[in-house]
This record gives sequence, C-alpha cells and structure tokens, in this order.
Amino acid sequence: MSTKVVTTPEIMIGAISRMLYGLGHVAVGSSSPIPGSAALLARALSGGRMRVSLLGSEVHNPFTDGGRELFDCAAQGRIDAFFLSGGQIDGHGNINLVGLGDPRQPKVRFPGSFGSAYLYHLIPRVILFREEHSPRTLVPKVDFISAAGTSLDGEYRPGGPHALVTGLCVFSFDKKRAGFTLESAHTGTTKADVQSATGFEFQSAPTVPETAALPVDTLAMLRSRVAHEIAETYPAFARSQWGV
Amino acid sequence: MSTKVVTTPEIMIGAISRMLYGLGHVAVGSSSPIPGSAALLARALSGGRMRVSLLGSEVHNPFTDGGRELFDCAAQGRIDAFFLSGGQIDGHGNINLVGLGDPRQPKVRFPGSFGSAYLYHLIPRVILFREEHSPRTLVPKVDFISAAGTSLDGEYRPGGPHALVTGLCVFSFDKKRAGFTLESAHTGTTKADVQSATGFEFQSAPTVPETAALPVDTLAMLRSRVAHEIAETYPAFARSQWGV
Amino acid sequence: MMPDTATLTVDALAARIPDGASVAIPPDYSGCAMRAVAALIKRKARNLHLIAVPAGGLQADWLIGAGCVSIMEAAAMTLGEHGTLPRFVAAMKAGTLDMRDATCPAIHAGLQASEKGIPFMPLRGILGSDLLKLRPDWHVIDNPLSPPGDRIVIIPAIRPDVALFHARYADRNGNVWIGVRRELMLMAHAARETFVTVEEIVDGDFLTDDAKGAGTIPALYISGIAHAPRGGAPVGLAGAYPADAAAIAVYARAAQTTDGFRAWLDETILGNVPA
Amino acid sequence: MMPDTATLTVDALAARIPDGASVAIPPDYSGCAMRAVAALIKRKARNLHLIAVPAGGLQADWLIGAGCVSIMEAAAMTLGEHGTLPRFVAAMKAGTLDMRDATCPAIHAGLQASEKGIPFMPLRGILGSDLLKLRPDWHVIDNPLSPPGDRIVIIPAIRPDVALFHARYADRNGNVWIGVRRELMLMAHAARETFVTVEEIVDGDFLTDDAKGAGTIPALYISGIAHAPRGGAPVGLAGAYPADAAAIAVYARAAQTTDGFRAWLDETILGNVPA
Repeated sequence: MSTKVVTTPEIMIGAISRMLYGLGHVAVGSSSPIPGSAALLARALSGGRMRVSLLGSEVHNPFTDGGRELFDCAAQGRIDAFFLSGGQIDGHGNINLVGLGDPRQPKVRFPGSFGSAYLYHLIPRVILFREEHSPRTLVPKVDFISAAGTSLDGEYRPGGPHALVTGLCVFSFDKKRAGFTLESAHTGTTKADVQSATGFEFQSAPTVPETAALPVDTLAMLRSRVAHEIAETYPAFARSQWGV
Repeated sequence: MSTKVVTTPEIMIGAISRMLYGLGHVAVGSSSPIPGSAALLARALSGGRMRVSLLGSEVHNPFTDGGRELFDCAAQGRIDAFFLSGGQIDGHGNINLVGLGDPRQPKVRFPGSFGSAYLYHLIPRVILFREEHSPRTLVPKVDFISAAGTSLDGEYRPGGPHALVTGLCVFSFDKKRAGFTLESAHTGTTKADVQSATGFEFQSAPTVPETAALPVDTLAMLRSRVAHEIAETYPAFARSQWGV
Repeated sequence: MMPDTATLTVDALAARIPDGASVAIPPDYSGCAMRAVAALIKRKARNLHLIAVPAGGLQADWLIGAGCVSIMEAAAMTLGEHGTLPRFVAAMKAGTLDMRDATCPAIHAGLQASEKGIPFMPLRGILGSDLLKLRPDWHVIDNPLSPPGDRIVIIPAIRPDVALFHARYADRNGNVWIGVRRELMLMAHAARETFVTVEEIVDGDFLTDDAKGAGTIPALYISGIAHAPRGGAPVGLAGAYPADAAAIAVYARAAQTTDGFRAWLDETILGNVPA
Repeated sequence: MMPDTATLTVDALAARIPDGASVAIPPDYSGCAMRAVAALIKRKARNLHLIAVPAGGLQADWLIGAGCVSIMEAAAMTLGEHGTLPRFVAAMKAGTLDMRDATCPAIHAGLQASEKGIPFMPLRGILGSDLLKLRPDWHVIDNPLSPPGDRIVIIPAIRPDVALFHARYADRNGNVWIGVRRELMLMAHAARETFVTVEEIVDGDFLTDDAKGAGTIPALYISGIAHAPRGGAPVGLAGAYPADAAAIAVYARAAQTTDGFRAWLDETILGNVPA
C-alpha cells in the first residue's frame, strides 16, 4: 500500500503533523479531516505524550462539559494547537467563512464562522489549511472577516496564525509584519507556480525547498492506523483517501 | 404522639408552611431545619404538586449541575420561595450573617452570608425565620448588612422579604414602607410581649390574632412522615424535636 | 410524573411550540428531535426563530425549506461531509432569511448568561471580526478591571422560548438522561420551556441513580416529553443508532432545487403519494 | 496513565501544593480530601490562601488551627449541625486571619470566569450589601445594555493555583468520576492544577463509558492522583460512607481552646502519643 503515489492531502497531513511535534494538547474542529489525520499521526508518533481532541468523534474526544468545553479549554490555555480554513484567506491572515458579496444576500454562501472568531485569538498555534490553492481562495483582501489575523495593541491575544498549508506549499506567518512567508513547495511545484496561484503578496527566500516527504514507515502508519482512527469521524474522507 | 404539647418550632413550621401553599418550587438552604420541615410539610399537603429542593439532602435534591445550580435556578425565576435567617435582623429587613463589631476583628462572628446577598434579591417570596425573638436578634440596625431588605429604584430586584417568623410571632413585610407588620402572635404571647422583645419599630393592627394552630392530622403528618424526611438532612434536629 | 412535565404525543408536543417562537436546537451530533421537526412542518409552523447551538444541520434545512423559519441564528450551517445545506443556501441567495451569523462560543455564552440570569456575558476574541458589524446586539466595552485598551466583547443573554431535542431516556418523573451532551442541559436551563422526544421512557428515578444522575436534566426544567422511537433519525443518536448516510445523501441531492425539495417533502415528511 | 497526570502517595500529593498557594476546596458534602489535608498539616504548609467553594468546614478549621492559612475566602464557615468552626472563630476574634467574606454565587461566578477565560462575570443581587465594602475587588458598573440606573456587580475571575478534593473513583488514564458533584469539575476547570485523592483506582476508561462519562473530569485537567481509601473521613463521602458525627463532635469540643486543639492535633493528625 505504501508504494501507492503520495497524494496532496498526504503531503499536507505530513507538513501539518511536523508542526505539532512536542505539543501536549492538539484540538481539531469541524470539517477538518486533513488536520484531524495530521493530529492523530502526530499523536501516534508521540508515544502517547500528546492528547488529541477531535470534535465530532466519540472516541478521540475527552470532553464532558458540552459544546462549550472546547472553547473554555482554549481560553484556559490548555490547547496548544488548532486548525482553521476559509472560503477565502488573505495575506494578512484574515479568514472568511461566511460568503462572497453582501453577507445578507451573498453571491456565494460559505458554512459560517464556527469558532474561528474566538479560537484564532486564544490558541497559540493556529494552523490554516486549504487544499485548493488559487487566486480565488488566497486573496488580497477577504470579502468578510470571520476571524482577524492580527489585533490592535492592547487587545488580549495569546493566539493567532502560525502557518498556512495548501495543496501547493507551506507558508509561515509573521505576526509583526502581518504577512506570510513561503517556507517550502510541495513536490513538482515551483516558487513561480506558487506566485501565480496566490492572490496575495508574500515573502520568500531566493530558493524555496521542497516540502519534506513523510518517511516510509510514517506514511505506512498514516495509511493504516491513522486511516482507521480518522474513519470514525470522517468516513467519506477515509474511504476516498485510503479505501478504509 | 399528637397529644404531645405543640412546640415553638412546630408553630413556626406551621406558620411557614401555610405561606407556601400553591407554590410550584420551594428551595431550602443550609442550616434551615425549620423551613425545611415546613417545605416538606407543604409538599406533603400539595398532593405532589410542589417541588422542594433541600440543600444538603441526597434525596430531596433535584440538582445535577453542581453548587451553582440553586443560584442559577433562582435567577432563571424557577424558585418561588426561599428562607433566610440572621444573627441580626433589622426593621428594614436587612440581615446580618457576618458578625458583631468590626468584621475584620469581630466581637462575635456568625457563619457568613451564604447565598443571602444574592437570593434575597432574586426569589419572589423570601421568608425570614429566627426562633430567638429578642432585642439582641431583632435590632433597629444591623451591624453588618449581609443582604439588604430593599433596593434603590432602577436596580433589578424581582425578589425580597415576604415575612418574618420568630418564636413569638409572624410579621409580614411591606416593601413600600420597608418595614414589618405584626400579623399574629403565637399561643400565649401578647402584642405587648412582642413589643418588648423586638428591637425595631413595627406596625400592627389594634388587635393581633393568635397564630393559627396546625390541624391535628397535619400535626400528625409533621411528626411522622415529615420528621422522617427531614431527618436525612438534619438528624440532630429531628431527634431533638421528634425523637426520630 | 410531576404535574408541570406533561407526557405528550409527538404532534401534541409540536403543537406546544407556537408560531413566532424562538427555538434552540442542538447540533447534529447531539440528539435532534427529527420526528418533532417533521410534526412542526406538518402543522405548518411559521416565523420560527431558530437558534442553532451552535451549528445548524439537517433539521434547520428541513424547516427553512418548508417555510417555517424567518430568523436563523447560528455559528455555522452545514451537513458535514454531505456538504452545504441546500435550502439554507437558496434562502440566503434569495435574501429571504434573516441570518444572524455568530461564532460558537458566543452562542454558548449567550445561553450561559440566561442560565445565570445575567444580562450579558463577556467573551474574549472576536475583536476585528466583521461579525461585529452583522451583530449590532453584540457590544464592545473596555474591560473595567484593566488599564484602557483592553477591549472586550459582551454577548447579550440568549433566552429561547423553547429548547427542542431528542434524547435516549426519560424516567416516569420526567427527568431526561443526556449523558455527556451537556449543551442540552445548558439549552434547558436557558430556555423558558423545554420539549424533549425520547427513545424510551423507563422506570426508576434518574436523580437518585448513581449511574444516571450526573447526565440527567431534572424534570424541573422539562415542560413536555414525547415517546418517539428512532425520533433522531436520520441524523442519528449517539450510542443508539448512527446517521443514515444514504437518506441524508438522498435529501442533499433532492433539495438542490425547490421542486426537488417539495417532492422530497411530500413523500418523506408529509406522507403524500406523489401524483 | 497520560504523562501529565501523576499517581502519587498522599504525602507526595500534599508536597505538590506549595506554601503560599491559593487552594480551592469543596464544601463538606462534596468530597473533602481530609487525608491530604492532614498531610499538608504534617508537612507544615504555610500561608495558604484557601478558597471555599463556597463554604468552609472541618478541613478549613483544621488548617486554620494548624497555622497553615493566611487568607480565607468563603461565603460561610460552618460545621453544620455541629455549630461554628472553633479555630476559625478564634482566629477572627484575634484578628489574625485575612477573611474575605463572599456570597456563594459570587465564588461560583468567579470560578466560572476563570473556566471561560474571561476577566470577570456579572452577577445580579448583592447591591446594598456591606460585602461590597469588604471586597474592593468586586466592582459595580452600569449595565451597558440597559438605561442608566441598572447597576450590576462584576466579580473578577478566581483562578486558584490548586484545586484539592476527594472522589470515589479514578481510572488508570487519570480520569476522575465525581457524579453529580459538578462544583468539583468547575474547580478543576478554573484551577491551574488539580490534585485528587480517591477511594479506588479502577480499570477501564470512564470517557468511553456511557454510565460514567457524564460524571467524569477528564485527565486533561488532573495533575496528580493519590489512592486514599477513606480519604474523605471523618467528613464523609456521598454514596460511600457517612460523616463520622462522633469524631466531628470530639473535634468541635476539643478545638474550643488552643490547648485542646493542640492536643487533638498531636494525637489525631500528627500521631504523637500525648506526654
């Protein structure tokens, strides 16, 4: 099975899971099969030292105080990393989960902001993910700010964006500059490819490394143990990715 | 057993229970064996139409959200009556549960304010009780206001004092005047007895009726069924009153 | 059963939820009273103000498609892996739904404010979000306990007229067992009235049962209970039966068009044989 | 067991609570870690800031009498039917204890503010009470959502360094079952660290157990657990063993004087044979 070609979601899972090494508690929200797989992979590699809280799971879910506990737990400083996506993501780290055009009568309606407007401010390491990397998704300015990438001085903000992982590359986020930096491009993607597919300005080194591949045994672990673990919460994703 | 002389606590229990007829939910706080017995008696007479929540009981306690639920429930408007006492009670309905003299180094220290400062404001019918009726307990002005009898205009106050039941008599409370009115005196007590034992000013009709006695079958119910029910939470009280 | 908790049929329960009521509903993983929702549709409920706690799913889409909803309050509207909610999206594009976008913890905080009987709850985060423009009822104040510059959002209390959900068990005293699904307890504490459909009504008293007590909403908060086996289908009920993915997929396809939704509604909810 | 939840001896657990710590403790009906309290006394803990949630009982009096406490925060201090707390009353009359009188819901609200990571919680009532004079940390503001005159108290967050209590069961993953005693969960959510003594450590995982899950504090919040059979005596533990009224009465009499308390402490806690 490990001889099967590595897919883009697998590259993204690998890139995200590497950002989680050494953390104590990683939480995963709704509609997040790629981060969920990455978190479960990082946990599998941690030797039991990492907790993963997977919203919607009945097994990988340590919460007993109802829907609010994830948010309370984040505000208590007990969650180290979380994941957000967006119908649009802009170069300042703002994300749009509401829609395009007038939000009262949108041209395109997205699902809604979920907990983003809150968790983005409170969890130290928020990793943005979006498989579709295009000028349509990565825009200069979002139509609607569900959650703001940066805050005014004096505002309480222990959390914020850490990185953005797409189907083409990995960006880091620089809070001082309120902008992204290209860190690596996935196999077969050039810096020019990334530039032409990205609607916002970003910085990068003169040469951009390739996103590191998962070691063979880690990939095998993803495709077996983790595939089965994530299937409980995301059966369609697990089936389409790994046939489980 | 019903031929035994009626005790002062039993007269108080009878007077309080009559104030509870027709209510839907009566809650009883800490250190409240007399109101607890009155509430359980009123429930027994209600044919199951009254709920009683008895703090400290494991049987007569409907709460499943921890220590805060009683207070939340009151603020939601779901509790019709409650009971408070005081080391001192003054003629404006203020109660003192903290102590005499400087609260930082008191001459006499009482247990503390419990939930009084809150529940007195939120529960419509708060019945004050104090068996010892003397100038020492019923004072012109309390040394320390744990909970205020009345509030300023504009302040949110759906609740407040309804009556004061002592070992000698029953007072009602007039919110407009912020003062008590003598409604009845217990068997063998005159209006003059009440006046000489009371440290605060109060109003009364020219003739004051005797506090109504419990019907014989109700007294029997108190001494049997209710005595056993209250014994779970207040064993020493039930033993000393009814030998159960 | 205590007199203020009534045992009802599903239709009678739905009849206790008046037109114009604000109705708090749980997310798809927490016990949705789908049979009661169908009864609301059958009785042609109108102008409901749905409050999703915190995300709306299949039941919200059914009600929106059937014309029962005028105001929708939610942090998100989604069918999960089945994609978007077709009738919700259609209503938004048509501009016919008063959508009050929120963020999950703000809905919990607003309900907790009602639970505590306080006018508002402060909440961190949110600053800089355009949600503040869509929500004139959310205010930003300076934290009175901090030096200037520490702005904080305050969320007004959310007091639903009704909380409506499905659970596994009620006892004959009207206590409802919800296990770890504490958002249902929050909803019941916050709402004026709570109506529940259950898989089973069982003997015993959950409040004096060591194993059940901790996961029980006391009858005190429950206005009416209806016995509705499989009342949570097709969304599913944790510990009892899974989501019926095929039925949900059928719906998601059918409801892409107004006509398709109508035909689905006629056949599946209203029980009419298609002409 | 997860690496961040340690299994400890009672003495090792008490050693993890440093001098000067603020320590939240439950009321007498909710599971008091009396053996751990005895261990704190034995190791001569000093300058503790006890936060009673919301009333202090026997454990507070033991600690005050033994000189472990410099600040006491509580809505009430009582031995219930056994009367007043003798060492507490003596310390108050001597003016040696920094007593922070509160009202029960204010302590819950302050802990809930920490649970939600917000700086304060508004709370109704209290206006007109002299508690506001004793509590300069409690503020009164105008409700920003109302016309002027609607004053409301705001209670700052209470973030204990430690929550300490006794419960019936822990599982081997470090989850702690508390049943309906949710104030213990609130304490664990609000505190930086939580230490628990339990009657029994059992197999299985409470979080995936339908019957136990709803009454369980996840290991996530638990820093250390000690196995301490009858660790709640003499106060008692609901469902396990009742209060030892005779032992409490002996204490209440002995502790009326400093010498009587010393002798009781030597014999009962420190295990010294009286000379």
